[in-house]
Amino acid sequence: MKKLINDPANVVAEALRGIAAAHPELRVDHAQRVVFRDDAPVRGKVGLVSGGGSGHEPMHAGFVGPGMLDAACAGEVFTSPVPDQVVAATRGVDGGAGVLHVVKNYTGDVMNFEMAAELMAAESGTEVVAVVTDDDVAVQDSLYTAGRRGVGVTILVEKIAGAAAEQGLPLTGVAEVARRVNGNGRSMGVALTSCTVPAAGRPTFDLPEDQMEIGIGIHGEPGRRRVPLAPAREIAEMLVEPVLADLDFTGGDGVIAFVNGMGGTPLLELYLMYAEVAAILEKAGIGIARNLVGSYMTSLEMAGCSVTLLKADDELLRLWDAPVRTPALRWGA
Amino acid sequence: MKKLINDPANVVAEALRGIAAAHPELRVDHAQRVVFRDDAPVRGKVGLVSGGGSGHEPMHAGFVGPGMLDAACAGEVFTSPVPDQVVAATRGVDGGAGVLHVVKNYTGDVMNFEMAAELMAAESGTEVVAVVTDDDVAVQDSLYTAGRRGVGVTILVEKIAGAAAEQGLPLTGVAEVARRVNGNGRSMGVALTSCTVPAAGRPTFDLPEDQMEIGIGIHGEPGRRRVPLAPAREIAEMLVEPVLADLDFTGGDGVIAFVNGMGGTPLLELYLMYAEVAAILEKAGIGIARNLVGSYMTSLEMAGCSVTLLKADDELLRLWDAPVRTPALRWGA
Amino acid sequence: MGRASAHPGAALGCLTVADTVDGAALTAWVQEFARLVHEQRDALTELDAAIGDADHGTNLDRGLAAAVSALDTEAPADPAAVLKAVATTLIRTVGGASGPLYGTFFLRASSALGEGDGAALAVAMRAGLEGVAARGKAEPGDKTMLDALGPACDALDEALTANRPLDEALRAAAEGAARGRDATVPMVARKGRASYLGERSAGHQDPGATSATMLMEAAATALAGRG
Amino acid sequence: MGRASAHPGAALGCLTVADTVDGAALTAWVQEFARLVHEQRDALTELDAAIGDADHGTNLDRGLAAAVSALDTEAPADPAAVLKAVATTLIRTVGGASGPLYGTFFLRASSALGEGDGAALAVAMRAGLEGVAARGKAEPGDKTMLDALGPACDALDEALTANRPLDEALRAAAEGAARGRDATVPMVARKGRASYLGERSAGHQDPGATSATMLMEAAATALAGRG
Ligand SMILES: Nc1ncnc2c1ncn2[C@@H]1O[C@H](COP(=O)(O)OP(=O)(O)O)[C@@H](O)[C@H]1O
Ligand SMILES: Nc1ncnc2c1ncn2[C@@H]1O[C@H](COP(=O)(O)OP(=O)(O)O)[C@@H](O)[C@H]1O
Ligand SMILES: [Mg+2]
Ligand SMILES: [Mg+2]
Ligand SMILES: [Mg+2]
Ligand SMILES: [Mg+2]
Repeated sequence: MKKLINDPANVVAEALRGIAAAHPELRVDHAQRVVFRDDAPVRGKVGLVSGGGSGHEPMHAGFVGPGMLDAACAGEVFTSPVPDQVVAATRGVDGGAGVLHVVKNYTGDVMNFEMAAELMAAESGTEVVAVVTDDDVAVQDSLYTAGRRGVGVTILVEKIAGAAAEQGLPLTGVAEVARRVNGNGRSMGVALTSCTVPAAGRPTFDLPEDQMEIGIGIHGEPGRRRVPLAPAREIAEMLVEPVLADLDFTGGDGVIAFVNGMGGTPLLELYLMYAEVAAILEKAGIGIARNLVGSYMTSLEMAGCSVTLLKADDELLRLWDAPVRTPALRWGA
Repeated sequence: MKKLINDPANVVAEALRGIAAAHPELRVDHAQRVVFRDDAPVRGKVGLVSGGGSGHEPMHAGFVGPGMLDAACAGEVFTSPVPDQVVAATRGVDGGAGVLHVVKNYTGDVMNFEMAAELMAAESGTEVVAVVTDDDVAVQDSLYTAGRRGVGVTILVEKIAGAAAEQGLPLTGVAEVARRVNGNGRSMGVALTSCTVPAAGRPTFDLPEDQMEIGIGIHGEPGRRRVPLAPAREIAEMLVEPVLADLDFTGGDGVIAFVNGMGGTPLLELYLMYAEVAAILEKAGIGIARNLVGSYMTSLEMAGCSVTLLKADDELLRLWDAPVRTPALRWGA
Repeated sequence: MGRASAHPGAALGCLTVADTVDGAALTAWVQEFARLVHEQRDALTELDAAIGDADHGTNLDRGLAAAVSALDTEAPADPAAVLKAVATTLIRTVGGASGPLYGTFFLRASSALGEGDGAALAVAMRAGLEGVAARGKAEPGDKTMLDALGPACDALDEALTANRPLDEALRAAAEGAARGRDATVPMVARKGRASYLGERSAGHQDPGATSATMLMEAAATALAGRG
Repeated sequence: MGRASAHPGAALGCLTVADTVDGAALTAWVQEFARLVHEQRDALTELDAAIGDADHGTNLDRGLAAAVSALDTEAPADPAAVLKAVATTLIRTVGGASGPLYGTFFLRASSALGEGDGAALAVAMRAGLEGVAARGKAEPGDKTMLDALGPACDALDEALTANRPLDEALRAAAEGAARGRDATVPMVARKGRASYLGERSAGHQDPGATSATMLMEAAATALAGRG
């Protein structure tokens, strides 16, 4: 295992020290491992809390700031945060207008956020609404399963709902926007290599030099199927095709197209992939209204990428364009 | 070789298509492989041109935009651009106030930019000044050698000189600022893994699981020495110590501390490294005035990082803080 | 599902266990569970690597170490308080799926724990199992820890109903857990992270069912040893 | 350093080469150089991987393929025009260190090329060598292509001064290049990318000296074959 770390057990705590040192505009509660925007709670504004396992940086701490999240809880690597963290975050961002939890649909995340909400309900008057993201078309959805994973769309939810909150929408409105983004977004990912969980010390899976995993999530879990390595053009097809098959993306005001790197893939390749994705969408008659290309939701050093498409409307685009000022996404401010 | 590419020979051209598609605020000359800000040339403003081999993304194309570069030339992977590209870029950004070339000190880069300047001098009235960055303390400098490599400080030069140009400084002033940044900046890097040049098809060097290369550049070239893998704390020492030994960083208005990822290292680890670097600087009595943490000057998928320190003064900090609006660095705009 | 109250106490003819399932015994149980998980941490993580995210051993080990040290510090005498302290610590320190699930197991077990005898223990374990099922919304056959906990509780109840001594009953429970754990191998996961693999999840043993079997093994070792 | 004019022409007794070094011959030279580099592309890149950035073979191959195709299209009859077209194409397509260096080599050679005989070729090569030295500011012993080009030009001049036929002279030049190339192995690089390695650059053959030896080999094959 080759990593810039000290003790595998301290990776998260030590990285949080770095985040605190690098970003004076954030406040880090090291005991609870929660990253707050430093003016939280913002009076009268709906608070946005997200969080999840670490190892996906910049998600979520990198999205804390005006126009996006008010707080992010950092769990252990690939392990959802515990309820105490979520409670601390929720309390810390409660400006009197309620708090939205943005939760990725994983059993652990959902249960820990749920338990936190139960604790909050028992002890305080803070109104909490959770929106669970589940955009990964690689996973077959059914009543009897854990359902689809929350992946790329989560960042779009955080940005867009964050803008809605910043603009003063009430909790129901912010939650509605968040659900709309989730409902109109779909994703699919591919891994060329595994990642190595620091505490595990070796790659989560072995992938021969000529193979890749299609339909992966963001925790180094294997994908739906293993197929021979293919040119970028074909990989783009393998990712976009099931996304388009799952939702009709035509007829809106264009899509937000998000090509996300898994951590170990150079930006050079992500741009190349974006060109392929854009070509496929053009052929399909789907206009790209906005785009995002970069490693925003990673899986440690995994090589690979995911494609997220969000069917946008005027309001969502306006909220997407609204100012945001976070370590990882920043414009208009 | 596991990459999201089609034909290794077309990687750069195809990535540029993606850059063009993703960034409507940039204009890409695909024939010459030059990325321009779309309002170039800006009348009366000194034009800033940089460029180099590809494989270092976001450098340089990701730094094109108001407040930073006017154009970037993309060479083949790890191969400096050819003079024609530099000429095309220089012509395209000449707003009448002259053009600054920001050139990293590599034999190929220096010669190709030089030949371009000679061609420009022969054929047009454009005043061209070149500033060559050479901040890598891993390389022993001497009159008889190629000298030090230009690495991390290049990005600080581009940002700060870019701001100076945006604010209307004349060519001599912009060049002076650029030289000041280079003169006050030092860097040192480490690789945990090699990278694979697409056309070469396999890792440039083999590095056993328990070894790392200290004193690497950004082209997959081996470093000064191979040492056993060490904890982040010790690696930070190995990087910062020679930087501090090379220049007195005390007594200014603090430093700009830049922890750069080489492409395959997760942000989690970069923040952890930043915490270590900050701790060392604190112990050394050196204040950090600003910082930058992320993968900005990469070496394809190489795992590792570099540390750059810039001894700043009030003016440099003011220029650092000035608005910038590029794909990879953006604030105040 | 037979409530433990169906058999009013340990049978005559064997040692009475009425006073064995006290706070110290439960503490010993948790210590033994922690020991087993610590010993098998990497194996658990490796099972999780195959069909999950390679953290099950690490997470549980961290949480159980914290639980053991909390019990060291607080040393509650009351058996229910022991289980509650364990629950709270696990919920606070594990995270992921297994944190809330094991946390809920111990929390519900704590609430349901009556008199400190074998029957009370069976009631508590059944309550824990039901808590896990409610929290995780999983059903038998979904390839989760439930598939070990269910057969374990059934075997325990059955043995106690048949008036077998707690030693034997807990051994039967551990064996039931192990059978259930082994039965997860061919299953296609419908819950938890392994469900994302679809058919590919078959052929692998569920990590949670494996750690749950350790929980039952620990009970057999630590509690029955006192019987 | 003896200027080629020191020996006024090819000797009697062997075939005169006065009309051999024409545009077609120089085109054949470049084609043969391109062929050798293409064939050895991966080997050149591998040498560059050891002490550089793993692109020397790729870059040169790309540039020489472009040069060959430019010569196909333009087919300049004038020998100097051939060299100039090659120079321009290499400068336009290679990049890195070797683009300007080989470009300068051919550019200077083109300017210096006089009458199309062996002596003129030697003058041109010497001019190319000096152009490379001026452009790269390297000196003999710096572990660069100069270390192959220098001995090659020296051997060529010497052979021609001794009135040996062009065939033999070019063979001697190629051998000189090869000796120079081999001599780069123990050198510690002072110029180019390999210089960053310091002492670690010793023990590796310089890629540029290797390709420069192919340049001279190509001359021996393509030009002397016509002698
Ligand atoms: N819905 C569920 N109900 C019961 N058990 C579950 C459920 N989801 C997951 N599990 C159990 O949790 C185990 C995984 O635990 P762990 O690896 O710690 O959590 P995570 O999946 O969050 O990384 C699985 O092997 C499974 O036995
Ligand atoms: N200053 C120089 N003078 C002469 N030759 C040089 C100089 N610098 C480098 N070279 C030659 O160039 C070769 C490397 O070429 P290449 O790999 O194409 O360029 P780059 O180093 O830019 O990747 C070296 O092996 C060396 O022979
Ligand atoms: Mg997990
Ligand atoms: Mg190169
Ligand atoms: Mg797990
Ligand atoms: Mg090279």
